[in-house]
Amino acid sequence: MSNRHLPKPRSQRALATATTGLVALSLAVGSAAAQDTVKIGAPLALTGGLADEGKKQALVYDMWEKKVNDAGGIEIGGKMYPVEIIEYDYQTDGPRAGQLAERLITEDEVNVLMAPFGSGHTKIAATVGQRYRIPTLACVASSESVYSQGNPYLFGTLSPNANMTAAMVEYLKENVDGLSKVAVYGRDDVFPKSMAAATAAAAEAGGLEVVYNELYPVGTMDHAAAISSIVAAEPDWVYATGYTQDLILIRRQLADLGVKAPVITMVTGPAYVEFTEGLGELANGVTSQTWWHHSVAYEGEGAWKTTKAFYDDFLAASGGEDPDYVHGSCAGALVVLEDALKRAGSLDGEAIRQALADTDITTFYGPINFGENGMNQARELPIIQVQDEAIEVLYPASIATAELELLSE
Amino acid sequence: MDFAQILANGVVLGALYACLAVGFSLVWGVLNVINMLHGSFIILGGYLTYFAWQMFGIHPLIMLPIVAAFLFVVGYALQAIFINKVVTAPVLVTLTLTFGLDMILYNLMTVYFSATPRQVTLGLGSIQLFGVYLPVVRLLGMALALLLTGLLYVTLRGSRIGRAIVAVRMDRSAAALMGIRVNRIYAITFGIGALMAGAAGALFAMVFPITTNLSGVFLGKAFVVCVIGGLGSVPGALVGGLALGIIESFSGVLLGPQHALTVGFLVMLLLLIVRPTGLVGVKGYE
Amino acid sequence: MSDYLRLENVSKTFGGIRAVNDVSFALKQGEIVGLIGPNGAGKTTLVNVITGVHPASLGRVIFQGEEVTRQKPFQAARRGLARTFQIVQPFPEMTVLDNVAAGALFGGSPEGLAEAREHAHRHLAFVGLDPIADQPAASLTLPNRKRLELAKSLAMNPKVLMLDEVNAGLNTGEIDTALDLIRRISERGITILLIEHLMKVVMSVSQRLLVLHHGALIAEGEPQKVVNDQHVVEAYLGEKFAKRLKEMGHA
Amino acid sequence: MRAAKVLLFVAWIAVLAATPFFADNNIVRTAIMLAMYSVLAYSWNFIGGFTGYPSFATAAFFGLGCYAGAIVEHAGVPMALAWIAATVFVALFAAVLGAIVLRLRGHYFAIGSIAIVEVCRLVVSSWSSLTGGGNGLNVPLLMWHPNTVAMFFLYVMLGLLAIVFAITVFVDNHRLGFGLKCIRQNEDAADMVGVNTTRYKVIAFVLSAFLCGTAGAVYASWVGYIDPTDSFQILLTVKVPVMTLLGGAGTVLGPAIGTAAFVVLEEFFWANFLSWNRAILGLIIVFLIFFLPGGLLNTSFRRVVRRLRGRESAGASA
Repeated sequence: MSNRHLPKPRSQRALATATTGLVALSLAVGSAAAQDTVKIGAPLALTGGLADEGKKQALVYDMWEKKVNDAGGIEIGGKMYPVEIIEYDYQTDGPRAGQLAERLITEDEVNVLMAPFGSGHTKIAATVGQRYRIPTLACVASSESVYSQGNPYLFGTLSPNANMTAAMVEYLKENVDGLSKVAVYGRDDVFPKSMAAATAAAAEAGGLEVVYNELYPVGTMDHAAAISSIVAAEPDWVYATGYTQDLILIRRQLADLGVKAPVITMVTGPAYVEFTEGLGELANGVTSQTWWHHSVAYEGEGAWKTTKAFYDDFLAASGGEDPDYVHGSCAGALVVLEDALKRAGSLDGEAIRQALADTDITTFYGPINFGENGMNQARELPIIQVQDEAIEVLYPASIATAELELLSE
Repeated sequence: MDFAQILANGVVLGALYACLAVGFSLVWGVLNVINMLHGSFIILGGYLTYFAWQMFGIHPLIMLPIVAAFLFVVGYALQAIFINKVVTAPVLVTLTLTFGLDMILYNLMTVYFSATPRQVTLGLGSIQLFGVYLPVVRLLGMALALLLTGLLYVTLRGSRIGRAIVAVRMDRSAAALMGIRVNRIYAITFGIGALMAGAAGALFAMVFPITTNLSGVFLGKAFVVCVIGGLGSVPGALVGGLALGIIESFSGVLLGPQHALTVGFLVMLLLLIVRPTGLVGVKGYE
Repeated sequence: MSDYLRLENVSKTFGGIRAVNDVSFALKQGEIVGLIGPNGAGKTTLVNVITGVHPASLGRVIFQGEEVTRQKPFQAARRGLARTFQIVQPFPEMTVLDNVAAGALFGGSPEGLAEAREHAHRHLAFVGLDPIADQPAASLTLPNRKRLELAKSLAMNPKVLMLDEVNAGLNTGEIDTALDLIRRISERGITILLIEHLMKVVMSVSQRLLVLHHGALIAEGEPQKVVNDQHVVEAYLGEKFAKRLKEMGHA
Repeated sequence: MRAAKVLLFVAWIAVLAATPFFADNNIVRTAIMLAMYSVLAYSWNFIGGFTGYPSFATAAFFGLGCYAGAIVEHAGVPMALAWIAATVFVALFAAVLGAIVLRLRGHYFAIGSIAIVEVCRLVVSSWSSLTGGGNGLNVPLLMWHPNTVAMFFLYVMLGLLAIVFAITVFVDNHRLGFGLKCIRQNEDAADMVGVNTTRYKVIAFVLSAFLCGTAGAVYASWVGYIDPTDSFQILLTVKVPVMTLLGGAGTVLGPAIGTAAFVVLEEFFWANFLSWNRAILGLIIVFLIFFLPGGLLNTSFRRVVRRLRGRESAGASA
């Protein structure tokens, strides 16, 4: 059952008492009842720029909630607790995300927050959580700058970008003869920017020459100038990061302006089905990295014991669409929470935080072990490629479904 | 870096900018209204073109006149019903009103079309001329943009309605005395502005991924193009569009893409202060 | 008596058009001088040059021995160079009283708002508008707007008052009232430059006339002399008609 | 009349200030946002209301305040000093900029002021070494008890609101306000009666800016994280004038009433019409322009206020 709460009574009263301000508003705040459910707060971008991503989160949240409650709930300190995920739409608006985090904690009295989609919005929500000593689980923030603020209440299931990029550089060096020059081009926004920086650093560390390394600001409509510069630099590998709409355009303009690089990597591009749909044949050959792919096979704790179990459930819930890493990571985060609650044995924020910090388990999503800064330390993240308009896994070898195909004339 | 390639990039992009801005410029020049809806009109045109292509396989070039006609009706109606009531009010009022209307249109589009980027993929590739790459879709877009802009110019110059629009633009009260029904001309002008936006949207669906999030970007470009080129005149939009395309192209290569947008806006601010009539503008609007 | 306000070889060009061409003249303290000329002769432009709205392209404007060619309009106002507009320029949403108070507060000697309103009442009484002091300015009839404009200028404690077509659009009775007001203002020692295109109106009050045609000063002197000047007649009636008139006069 | 307005305003501040004692922190947060928006609306009122210049630069001042405060605080300067530094910086910025852009009028000024927001956003986001660029910037967090933090920031914002209100009352009854009203109604005529229009406009522009800067810096300290997109929002820059217009531009109580009405409406629609809230805000704007062109203060609300006041103090005269 979906549980998208609409705080009607409070707000209607607010309207009725516009002139006397907030007096009556406060009367609506009920006193805390003795708690017999685990409450999880989730500000989601259900409208606005990140709506598509927000809806993905909502989908797996609902799946998990149903799955756990059908099994009778979670056993905490010898008692079975049903779970309730309380979701609000923050409209892809930073200040709203903060406001909602505060409302979830103070009015809905949630025990844990699930961070919203964007890295920036994750920071805002986690900051509120930290004030109230409520743990925040982030399933779609991978930039280390989000975790570098010494917030002991923030945990993330994605592993640091650097883990990804170093593996990518190694893989390409092994599989592409004569790889020497790389061009890096990224959107000036938290996640793409840190991926671009990490890739440039990893490439240099790996002995590659970075021949182009630039960012484009939010609001860029066209990439011809940058791509002409990239063409002139004659790279063997073009690495671009940004939102799907940017990457579709960049891929197209790379082709239009005659880029000859044998490898084009786009992050997160191919990890989303919209990318391949938007580009058609042009998507073929584009490589990417992702934190999770449904062809991995892990066994572990929680609502879904195996990747297969999650995948099957997901297909049923989504009407046949494949899950991407957002789905995997967010479901994985809830599975970790499930485990941590059992170990914490209480609903106290501090106890849950400690249990999360001590986590060292394997889930359907993969191994999870939060490091010093709260980020998952997993390695061996999948490298994928679009072949024949479908996603193939190239790495790690244990789950590879295809060999790297080079883009060449 | 190849100078010819940078220039070609700028000119092709500039023609698209001109097409994007010309309707906005016309409305501003004739009605003295800053139409905040313009960006969303373009997006609407783009979406309609995309869905016609995706669902019924209708070619964007066939959709273009249909979308343009549809948006003319939308624009005409919005002007006749809403904007006309405050058309003589200060800019704060008209701007805020069109912003409010834009919020409604934007919301409708996000609900019915979602924020997923959509693009018509024709896969035409590019041609190479003296070592300069020219994407065919963009060349087509540029040709159409110039054609549309030219058509508008000819219409304004040659037709009865066009002459009436120009008369209203020059002197509203004199035009009224001459028996021109000013309100009708306003609605037609606003309709033509929307029509040009719709046509630009149909073009853009072939060139750019269309998403509602881009409406603000398109609107911003229209501002800059109008101020650089000069208001209310078709040649102004053309010059402004080409100038912006070339400025962005060169600054993107020389200063890096991070600063290309900033340079465009700075040129605009500078021109606002030094020469508010724009590069080819005429005096007369405040 | 020395020159109070003096223009030396003043020219003003807009684009390629010379609206005022090499004009020199002087006003003495307390006199009433008429500035006449056909429509488009450059009369209003000249006032704009003096008050700093469109500073002179060439030449100098000297007021009380100080060069003020480049002054801003508000500085002109504070120096005592006040003007009324051909097309009246009230603050439409303010009351009649506050319109005049604005003149007193900013153009006159610095004082508080309350004091400015007191002064305003005095000036309104002088022009006969005090009974409607609390009405919004937008609601006034044309003659009353002209009077308001006058009261506003007076509130600025002007030394030189430039009245740009204060009589335009008024009927004969209203013109007489206006001319009476102008004489009374002059009696306070305020220099008045009366801009008109109807010669008849200025003849009765002006001590001297200046005639502007196509931006140039074509005649200056006693009213009676000036109106019989060949150039002036030509300027007003056109060369042919003037010639015929002259022949008729000789006949 | 004036005393009654001040009394009403003081009562409103008192209601907001009392929220921590009877409401939870979510309500207090709304009260903080309300106070903050009121500061922005009162600030805008100087240039947009009194002077009649259609400024859409509020988001630039707010965003620069956010960044100036955050950068200075980041450098180890105590919070309160960082706020003052941000205020001074934004005031100077507005003074320099005002001298240039206030030469424009009408549509050109409107477009110019929007461009300022966009240029600020782009410069801040590309100057990564100083601002963190798209990564945003973290501000040292006050780790007091959440209730204390909420109360603290509420009182700071209310303090700013009291300051901006005091300036508004002063300006309204002073030659400055009188001159600004003259400029709004007829700038050429104002010039002719001796108003130094350039200076007055720049003063109004600075007044419309500097407390936005302070509010931005306080906001940054409060939320602990800022980024270019949220700090320089075009939506914010339009919302603030709409709030003021809703209450009544150029009036002393208008901004407070408009902001309160807007925030309550926004919260209500946002909570009840999940995916349609933007359209509904659009409808509010359309409604406002057609049915309340003078704002709440100049329509039925005036009667309500008069009635309320009559009951409270029978002696007060209108």
